[in-house]
Amino acid sequence: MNVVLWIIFLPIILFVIGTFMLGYSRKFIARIERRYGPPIQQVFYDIFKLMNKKTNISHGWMHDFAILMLLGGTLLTMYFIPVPGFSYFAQYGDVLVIMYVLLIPALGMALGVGETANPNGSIGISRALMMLAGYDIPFFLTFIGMAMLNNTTSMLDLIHLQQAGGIATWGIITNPILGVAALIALQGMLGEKPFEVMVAPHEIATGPMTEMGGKYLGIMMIQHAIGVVIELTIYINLFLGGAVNWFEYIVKLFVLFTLLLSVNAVFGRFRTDDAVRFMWKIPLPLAIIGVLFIIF
Amino acid sequence: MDEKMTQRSVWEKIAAKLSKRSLWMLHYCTGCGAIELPPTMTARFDMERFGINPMVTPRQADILLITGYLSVKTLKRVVLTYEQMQAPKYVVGFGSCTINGGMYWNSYATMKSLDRYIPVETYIAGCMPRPEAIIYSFNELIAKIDRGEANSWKDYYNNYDFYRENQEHTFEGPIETYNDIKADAALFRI
Amino acid sequence: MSENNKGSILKPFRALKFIGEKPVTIRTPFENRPTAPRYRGFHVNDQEKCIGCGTCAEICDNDAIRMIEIPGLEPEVGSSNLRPAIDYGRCCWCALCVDVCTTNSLNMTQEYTHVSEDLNTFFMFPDTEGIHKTDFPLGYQASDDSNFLDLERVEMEELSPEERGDSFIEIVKGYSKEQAIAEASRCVACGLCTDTCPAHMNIPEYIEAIWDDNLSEAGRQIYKTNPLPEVCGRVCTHKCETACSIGQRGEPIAIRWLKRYAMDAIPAEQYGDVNNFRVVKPLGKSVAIVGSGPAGLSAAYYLRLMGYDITIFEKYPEPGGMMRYGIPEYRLPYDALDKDINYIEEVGVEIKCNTTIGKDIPFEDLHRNFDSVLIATGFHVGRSTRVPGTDHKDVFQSIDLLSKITRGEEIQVDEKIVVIGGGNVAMDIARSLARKQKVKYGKVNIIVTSLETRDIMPADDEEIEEATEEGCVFYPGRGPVEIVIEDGKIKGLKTNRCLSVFDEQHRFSPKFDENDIKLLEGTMIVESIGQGPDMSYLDTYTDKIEMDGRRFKVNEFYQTSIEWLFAAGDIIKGPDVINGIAVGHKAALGIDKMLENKKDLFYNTIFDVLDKSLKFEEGCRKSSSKFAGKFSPVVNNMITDLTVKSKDLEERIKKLIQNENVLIHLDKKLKRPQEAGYFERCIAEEALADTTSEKDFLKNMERKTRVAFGLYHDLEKLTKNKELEFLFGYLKAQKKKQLEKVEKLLQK
Amino acid sequence: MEYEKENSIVEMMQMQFPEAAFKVKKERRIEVRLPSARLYDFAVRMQKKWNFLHLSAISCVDWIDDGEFELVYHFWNYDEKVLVMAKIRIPREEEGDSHFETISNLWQPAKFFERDIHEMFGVYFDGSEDMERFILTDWNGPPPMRKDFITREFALNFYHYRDYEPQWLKDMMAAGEGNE
Amino acid sequence: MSKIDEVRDYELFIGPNHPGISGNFSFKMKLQGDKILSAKTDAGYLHRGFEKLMEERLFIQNIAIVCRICVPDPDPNENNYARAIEEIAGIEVPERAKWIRTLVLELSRLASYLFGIGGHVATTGLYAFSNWTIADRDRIMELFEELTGGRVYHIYQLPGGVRRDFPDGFERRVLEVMDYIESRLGDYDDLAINNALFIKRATGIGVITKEQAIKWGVTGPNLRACGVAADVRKDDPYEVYDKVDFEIPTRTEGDAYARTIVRRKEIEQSISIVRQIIDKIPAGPVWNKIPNPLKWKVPAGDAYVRTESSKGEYAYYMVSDGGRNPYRVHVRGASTTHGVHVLENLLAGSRIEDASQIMFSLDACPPEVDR
Repeated sequence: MNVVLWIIFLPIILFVIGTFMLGYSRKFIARIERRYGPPIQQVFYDIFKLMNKKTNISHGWMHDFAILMLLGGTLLTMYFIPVPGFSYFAQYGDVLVIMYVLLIPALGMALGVGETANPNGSIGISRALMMLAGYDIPFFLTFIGMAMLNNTTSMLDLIHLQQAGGIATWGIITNPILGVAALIALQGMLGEKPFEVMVAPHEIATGPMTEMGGKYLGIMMIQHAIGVVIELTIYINLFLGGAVNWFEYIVKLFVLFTLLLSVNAVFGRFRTDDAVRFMWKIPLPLAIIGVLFIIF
Repeated sequence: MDEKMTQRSVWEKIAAKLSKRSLWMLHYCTGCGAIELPPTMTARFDMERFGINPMVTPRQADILLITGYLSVKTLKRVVLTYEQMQAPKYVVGFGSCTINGGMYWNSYATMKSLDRYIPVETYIAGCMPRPEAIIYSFNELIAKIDRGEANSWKDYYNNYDFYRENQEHTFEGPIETYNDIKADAALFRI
Repeated sequence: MSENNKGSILKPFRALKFIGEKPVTIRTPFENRPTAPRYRGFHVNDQEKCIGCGTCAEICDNDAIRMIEIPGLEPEVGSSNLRPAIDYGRCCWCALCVDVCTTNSLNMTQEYTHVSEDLNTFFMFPDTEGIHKTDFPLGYQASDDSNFLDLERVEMEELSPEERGDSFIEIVKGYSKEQAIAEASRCVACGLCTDTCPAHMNIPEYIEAIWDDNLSEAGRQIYKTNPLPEVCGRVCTHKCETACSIGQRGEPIAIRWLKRYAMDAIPAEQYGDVNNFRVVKPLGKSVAIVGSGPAGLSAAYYLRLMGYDITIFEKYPEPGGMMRYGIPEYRLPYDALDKDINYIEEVGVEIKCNTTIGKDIPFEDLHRNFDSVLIATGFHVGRSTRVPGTDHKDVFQSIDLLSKITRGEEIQVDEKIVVIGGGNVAMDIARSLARKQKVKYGKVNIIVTSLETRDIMPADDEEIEEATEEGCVFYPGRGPVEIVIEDGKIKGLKTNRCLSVFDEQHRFSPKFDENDIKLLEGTMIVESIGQGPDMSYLDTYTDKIEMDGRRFKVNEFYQTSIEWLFAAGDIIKGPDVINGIAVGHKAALGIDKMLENKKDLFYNTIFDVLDKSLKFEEGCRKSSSKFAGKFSPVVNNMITDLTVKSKDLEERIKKLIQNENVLIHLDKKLKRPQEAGYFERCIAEEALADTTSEKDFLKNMERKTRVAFGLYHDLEKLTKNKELEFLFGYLKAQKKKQLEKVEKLLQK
Repeated sequence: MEYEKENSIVEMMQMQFPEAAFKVKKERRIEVRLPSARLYDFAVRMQKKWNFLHLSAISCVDWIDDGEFELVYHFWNYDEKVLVMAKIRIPREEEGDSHFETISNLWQPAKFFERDIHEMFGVYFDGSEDMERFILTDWNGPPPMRKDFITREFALNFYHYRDYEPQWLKDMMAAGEGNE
Repeated sequence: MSKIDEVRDYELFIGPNHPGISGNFSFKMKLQGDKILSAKTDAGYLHRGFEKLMEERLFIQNIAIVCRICVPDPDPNENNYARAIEEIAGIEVPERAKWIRTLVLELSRLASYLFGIGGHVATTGLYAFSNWTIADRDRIMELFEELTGGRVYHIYQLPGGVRRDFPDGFERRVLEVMDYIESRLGDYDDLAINNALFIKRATGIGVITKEQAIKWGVTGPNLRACGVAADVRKDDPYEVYDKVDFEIPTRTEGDAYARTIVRRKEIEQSISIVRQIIDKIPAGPVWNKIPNPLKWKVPAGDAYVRTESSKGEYAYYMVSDGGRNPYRVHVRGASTTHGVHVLENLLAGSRIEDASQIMFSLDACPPEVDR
């Protein structure tokens, strides 16, 4: 019964946290830009408005299906990630499963955008896939590294191990090299600057989102809100000792997010090839070194 | 108008209350009035405070700002852009040029009254309007949405023939559009 | 920043310090944030100060200012019933209108926010309160440093008092070409002068022509309403200059001198070419005019223009009436007068001098020999103060002396002279006598006394000043009591102080202070307190003509109760040349109407055009045509008033005449860019009805316009209008469509 | 002497182009009127020999009363700091384009100016690689900068203008009627 | 082109509503992957027919419309227009008015540069910087508002001088604003100009060599970024530029970064010029009255006047036939070269992510092209 309630409410809870985090990010950046910025619940308004649009232009069934695939993939990932109080599915799936399902939204997006036949969207998708190639390998390596270090592929076990040993056993302490590599990869994964090549309004007019409006964009934003939380949670679970309760969880989320946002706020974006090159030049070697450390 | 207001369901009222807080404007500098948009968007006047954000594609935008005069060439793009926007959508006319031709009243290249081509929600006086006036107009627009009166966009679906006729007169021929407005109107029951 | 700067990755993080700092954002944008004191916001207009000159509308880039007629506001001298309304669908807030405002009434506030879905709110009538009737401090204001208007008159060179004191040479030297162009360029063409001028001369038009150095155009414009320009250019009372909008803050345009310049610069033999005079159609009817003063000559000229045969009867040896015999030569040289009169004779007006009606020819004969008679005999009998002693032989009437001077007869000039009167005639005689004294005695001793104090003296200021310069001594505000005679010789004039000239009802009823008595010494007294008519020649008709008080009862065209008898000039409406000309002109129209019975044609055409314009406007509105809405609603209402509300022609005419200036207003509309071409279009449509070629069309159009707006409208400009050509094309297309429709119907 | 530099340049140019009429307008401004056939030679010499490297603009003036177009080439010399305005006149065709030779192979900016003049005045520059419509792609009328095209007339005829009926005006009219 | 290439080539139409375009402008690009094979600009979206409108308006009326030709930097237009009339009609300008005009031009230049570099940096995604510069630019707008009565359109320079003298205490406030902007320059450098990522993105983009620059008719800061120290203010001095002391910053790289650096350095120069003006400005009248503008004929003649706008060489060719309206005014906008074929040349061969950077670093202003 408990599980069913969690299944129903977890997406909602994560969505709420996600919208507030995105709202927080806008506020944070606004302050650096020397302005006040929108209210923190702004993202919720935006999503509501988008979902409430009267007309929604569809580009065919593939377009509709892909958007659902996008959201579905994200929700699927969400259930495999342990959060405080709920790890029912997490015990069945391990990091490798998470790695796998994480790719589904990206594919969904590629399918949907391909259908819109907007060149900006296509460029955006090709960039997204390139970035995927950039950050996924280092991130995957850190997964492997952490799994090897702790001798388990279960995320649940990883969390338990870290929590048992206190701060000293947190992944970031036991293997800082991997921690840094994963952090950089995480920045790319979130699509924050300097790795914001997929959206890049000045270059390709928000790329994949170009042809998305109304409910489509609304769903993408919901997916983004949940996705941000999921991706940060993965990092917290791997390197920051997970969280025992929701308070700790949210604090860790915000601290980690603030760290990433600070970088986002003061840098522009890389060129796509530079971004990938950067990923392969710094996080990838770091990840390899980290893994090598663990092996030897 | 009063009749319509009473007809609004509770849900519509709540929806208006929430969606008025988020208005995305299309980042399209159609004319010189756009020079006051960057100050409005950025730190000095910070319109994001009111939930108004620049958006780069018409699909995502709710507000189309016609920042001043429109040359016929631009007008064509504006019509296409407007049709691509998802309803409800609001058009704000900036300054004299959108009302009665403004400075360019005798120019061969610019249109003179915007509401002949697309329905306009509100106008701002000025040449060009100051950022304060722009924000004030957004505020008015927000209030209008809240009251459920910002329905000019429906006019485009209902009186499409009128607009199309004027457009074709000005473009001196039919234009190719990507949307079938009448079919859309039937599909979305507007 | 060295040349090979790799940059820093850490320094950008310094920007994070702004998280803690207060943002630069302005927190309260919804309120009207105060602007700089000089801000160019919405307009305000001080309606009290505004004179409706329309200069703002004239300078506006964008046609954003529309002068609308304010119902209930009466046009006055120097102010019209128009006021600016501003179209914020056009305005660009450049504030040129503020900098050009003649009265400084138009300013801008610091208010800048107006947001509305109702487009009608963007058409604003600025008063002192601004667009939202809220109080905002003034922003951009008119400033004298950067005013566009040229407020200073080009100085007219005059003879110095020493040079002119002993001769009758003309005092004013006249403008040179450069001076005239500079002076003409000051004009803003508001047309207030036209409204004020009794003859409604096309003043802005001829000033513009002078500025353009197009003298023949100037001449043509002047001759439209004034056949005695050389005279008017010198001695006109120039009411127009009092009305001049530039005079609100500076010196008015020297309209009179400009007219004089234009006419002086055209040689007499070119008058005909300039004016392009052609008798419209010889009619074979004749008109007798009694008196060759301004009214008579003016009527003669215009009647001749219409095709009548004119004979003028003049009592004196030379024509000109009061202009010759009442105005001294130093003000109006006989050459100038002759130039005008010669031209009128040239066009075929016959002037019989030395012919006194009633003596040489009986009045009855005139009626028998001519189709119509116009009497314009003027005031040639001086009025007396009737104080004791006026029957003395050394007491003279100024009017007699002046005419004697003109005729070259010897007159009595004493060493000490007292002139009674404060009008221009008094100045004329005083100054003429001063010259005579100077020649005879080498010095001037003339006392001028009048009931009126200096500030309300009816004479022109410059006249008084010049008289003072020439040595006349003024004792204003004194009433004559008696002429003191000792030993059969006049010792002087006893006067007392005049407390007030008019009573509360503005009737002439002087009150005197009996205790303040002063003797003005002089051995010769000249009375110059006014003149009256001599109507003895009318004979038996005197009883037949209905009177209205002391004057003849006349209708709007100066027709007396006897159908064939018209009256003009001082005997109807005085007291100056320009009024005479105006009355003469109008009487000519009246005579024409009487003789040719064109009355209905004239008015019918006007109303036809008005009706048509109304229908046209309506049609345009209905079909959302591009022509719609170029016509201000006020004018529209005016026309509706004239055309729809009353179907009866007589009633309509009455209404048209009630508002005497309606035609002038309509004519002005034609000149305003917003409404220009509007009537033209309507007229054109009418004209098109029976035309086949473009030439025909233009001719037809000219004819129609001449009939509709015969007096005032600028035909030449109209026919040159480029708009006409394209209009013609448009109308032709319309006609073609109509024809096609008819054909289709026929085929069916 | 006044305008020493300018006069010496004029002297030098006059030797090569005796048929041209030179005039020093003011400091750093030289005006030259050329027969249109000599313009290209002049331009080549300007660029290659006399070092006028910068083509500031090409202006076109429609002298409709003379039936001619005036083309004014503004050349700037970065070293001497002098501007030469070369003026030529070409016949004005009532219908269709007038023709003249291009200098866009010498100066790239000429491409834009020539294209612009073609659109606005209807002067075709033979030999230019790109004479396509550019600014006025959506314009069907005559070249608008020609003097016989009157924009006010066109606009009034073609576009729709607004007709205001504001409340204050109605009130005013109502008040006016009441007074009568 | 092989078959595969044909498939890989595609056309992308950028603009007119695209944030990567400065203003209402567009270009068609032929792409292969994200490499631009060729680009073709398409202007005219902002065409109002200024030159035609001017021919049908009085001389005085045109001062209200000329400033609309380039919105971010309107004052060179007014200055050119006024000077062209002055040159033809031989109107003298009072000394103080000349200084005030120079001040206005420099303030306008400053505002435009702040806008320009903010825009360029924003194309790389660093929005904080443009937020700062545009907010700081607003201070200059406020100065303009105080002096001229308008924020953006000043309509201030009349033939014969300027419309109004300084308001009370204006000099002090100008200096305050100058101090403020100068104090901000350090922050600018830290955040963007010396930002390693920005430098990485902007160097080597849209390189123009010195020879190309001269051949292509590049002017202004863009030319100075290629190593040519040419500036109309020095070469063809107008107003009082020969009486103030300033340098012409140059760079030799000719790339996008060099162009922005030149602008950044010119901000310092402009601040110094403004200070000198406030220091040296003489007293006196500010306007030599012209005749009644409603009846004003400018004698026949022609004049070619140039100013250095923030975008480059800005010139007016005015012809008067002795009438009330100008017979012809040709506006040579600075961006007529930059915005069209220089841009086309630079885009060909570059990458799509750099397209907007190239456009913004050239600071091309479409309304100057369209007029």
